Amino acid sequence: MSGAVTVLYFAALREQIGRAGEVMPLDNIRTVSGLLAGKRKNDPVFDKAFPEAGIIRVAVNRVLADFDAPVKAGDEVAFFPPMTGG
Amino acid sequence: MSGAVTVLYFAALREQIGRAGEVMPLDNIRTVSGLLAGKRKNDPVFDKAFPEAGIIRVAVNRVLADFDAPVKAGDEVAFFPPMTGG
Amino acid sequence: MAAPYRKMAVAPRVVVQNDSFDVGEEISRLLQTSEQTGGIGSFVGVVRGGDGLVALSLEHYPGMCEQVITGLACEAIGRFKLSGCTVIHRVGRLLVAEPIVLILAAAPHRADALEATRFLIDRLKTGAPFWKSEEFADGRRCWIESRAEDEDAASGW
Amino acid sequence: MAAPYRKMAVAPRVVVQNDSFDVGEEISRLLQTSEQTGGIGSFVGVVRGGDGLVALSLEHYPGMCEQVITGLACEAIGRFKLSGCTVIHRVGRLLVAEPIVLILAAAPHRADALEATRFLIDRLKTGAPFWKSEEFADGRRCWIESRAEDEDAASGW
Repeated sequence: MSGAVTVLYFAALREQIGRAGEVMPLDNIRTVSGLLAGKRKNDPVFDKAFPEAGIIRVAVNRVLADFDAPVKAGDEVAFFPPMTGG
Repeated sequence: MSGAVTVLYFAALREQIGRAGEVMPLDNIRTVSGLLAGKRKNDPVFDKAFPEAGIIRVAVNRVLADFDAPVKAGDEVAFFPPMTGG
Repeated sequence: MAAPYRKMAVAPRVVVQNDSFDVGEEISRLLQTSEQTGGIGSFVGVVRGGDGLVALSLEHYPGMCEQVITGLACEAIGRFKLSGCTVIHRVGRLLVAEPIVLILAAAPHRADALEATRFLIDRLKTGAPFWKSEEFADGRRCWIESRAEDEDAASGW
Repeated sequence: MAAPYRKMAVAPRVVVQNDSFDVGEEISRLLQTSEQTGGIGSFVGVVRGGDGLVALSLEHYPGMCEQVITGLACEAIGRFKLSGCTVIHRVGRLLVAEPIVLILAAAPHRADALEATRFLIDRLKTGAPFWKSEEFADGRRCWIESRAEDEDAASGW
């Protein structure tokens, strides 16, 4: 066991996935892409919810990040659609 | 008697001239410049108050005008420094 | 016979007064006039302190002020497709940190609201007949001269 | 040992809340922080009616929102020499004509205040983690998609 990460989903993505998030074991995951690849393999809803990686935004520890950003134990990783505030 | 015009002064100009305005006979005056030339001839304070025509603004009937704008009986002609509102 | 009714024109609210204004109340009033408003741009001019300044006194040309500001507001409404517009300008003696002028420009889209706000304050500064004099702690009093920067901003539109 | 005291930094006021806000009260609060303020630029975003829209619902990422907005406000303070800055963003269900967001940017000079206002709303629209869904009279509900126009406005700064 190499620790855990908290994963969060927001807005349309949260609705498609059907939950607001989960705590999951880090295992051999090193990057955001790695985390997402694991998700896709285990749960078909992720392919539906993330049809194109390009339109999904990711934040690591509440800061916008790229898909190749590193992920380590204790991190909070959030996935969400493009933001529409203001 | 060819009618009268109301002449008004504002701000620094009002203070230099020492009054807020006056009603004066139109006589042979046809333009703003003509009106001002008459003033300068009759009262030396006007040369002091209007050292350069360029920095003084004029309004005829509450609309900004040029010095060659026509003036007729019943008009309200106002002289004032550049505006500094807002 | 009157022309057939087409579309309610947007009429600006223009006030020149001694008293201060309530920005929240003015925004609420503006929002009641149109459900098409998506954003309101605003500018509040304030008496800036420093160099011993105590107060500003604002003199104006009654009647012409309202006429000039209404003209500017109508120009802004047409040019920036506004759904509402309010301009309130104070006159008299105003202390440091007191508000002088309120501009509100409401529009369906924010770019129009923000552009119109800037247009209105830039043009009002040198185009509406108000004059400011400054009063200092040491008793000095002097008229503010117009700034080339303000003339340029106004003629840029 | 702490560095010697130099100059009071301008700290932004950033709030994410369900309740509405009082613009006049927020302006008064901002004016109390600095006598150097000569103008306050402002933007109020509003739920625009039309096409049977009844309400917007705003979802957000708690914690990240405040952090992103504070970062934007600090950037604006440095870039536009602000004397004060306030951003209040509402979340939850908001009816047509209700205010969504308030931006206030105070500065010694009006050009800075107005530029900063625009910078803040342009960058906040696509950079702060809020998501809007629309609710219509016929019962439909759908998420608003981000607009290329907004992305362009944000990346222009």
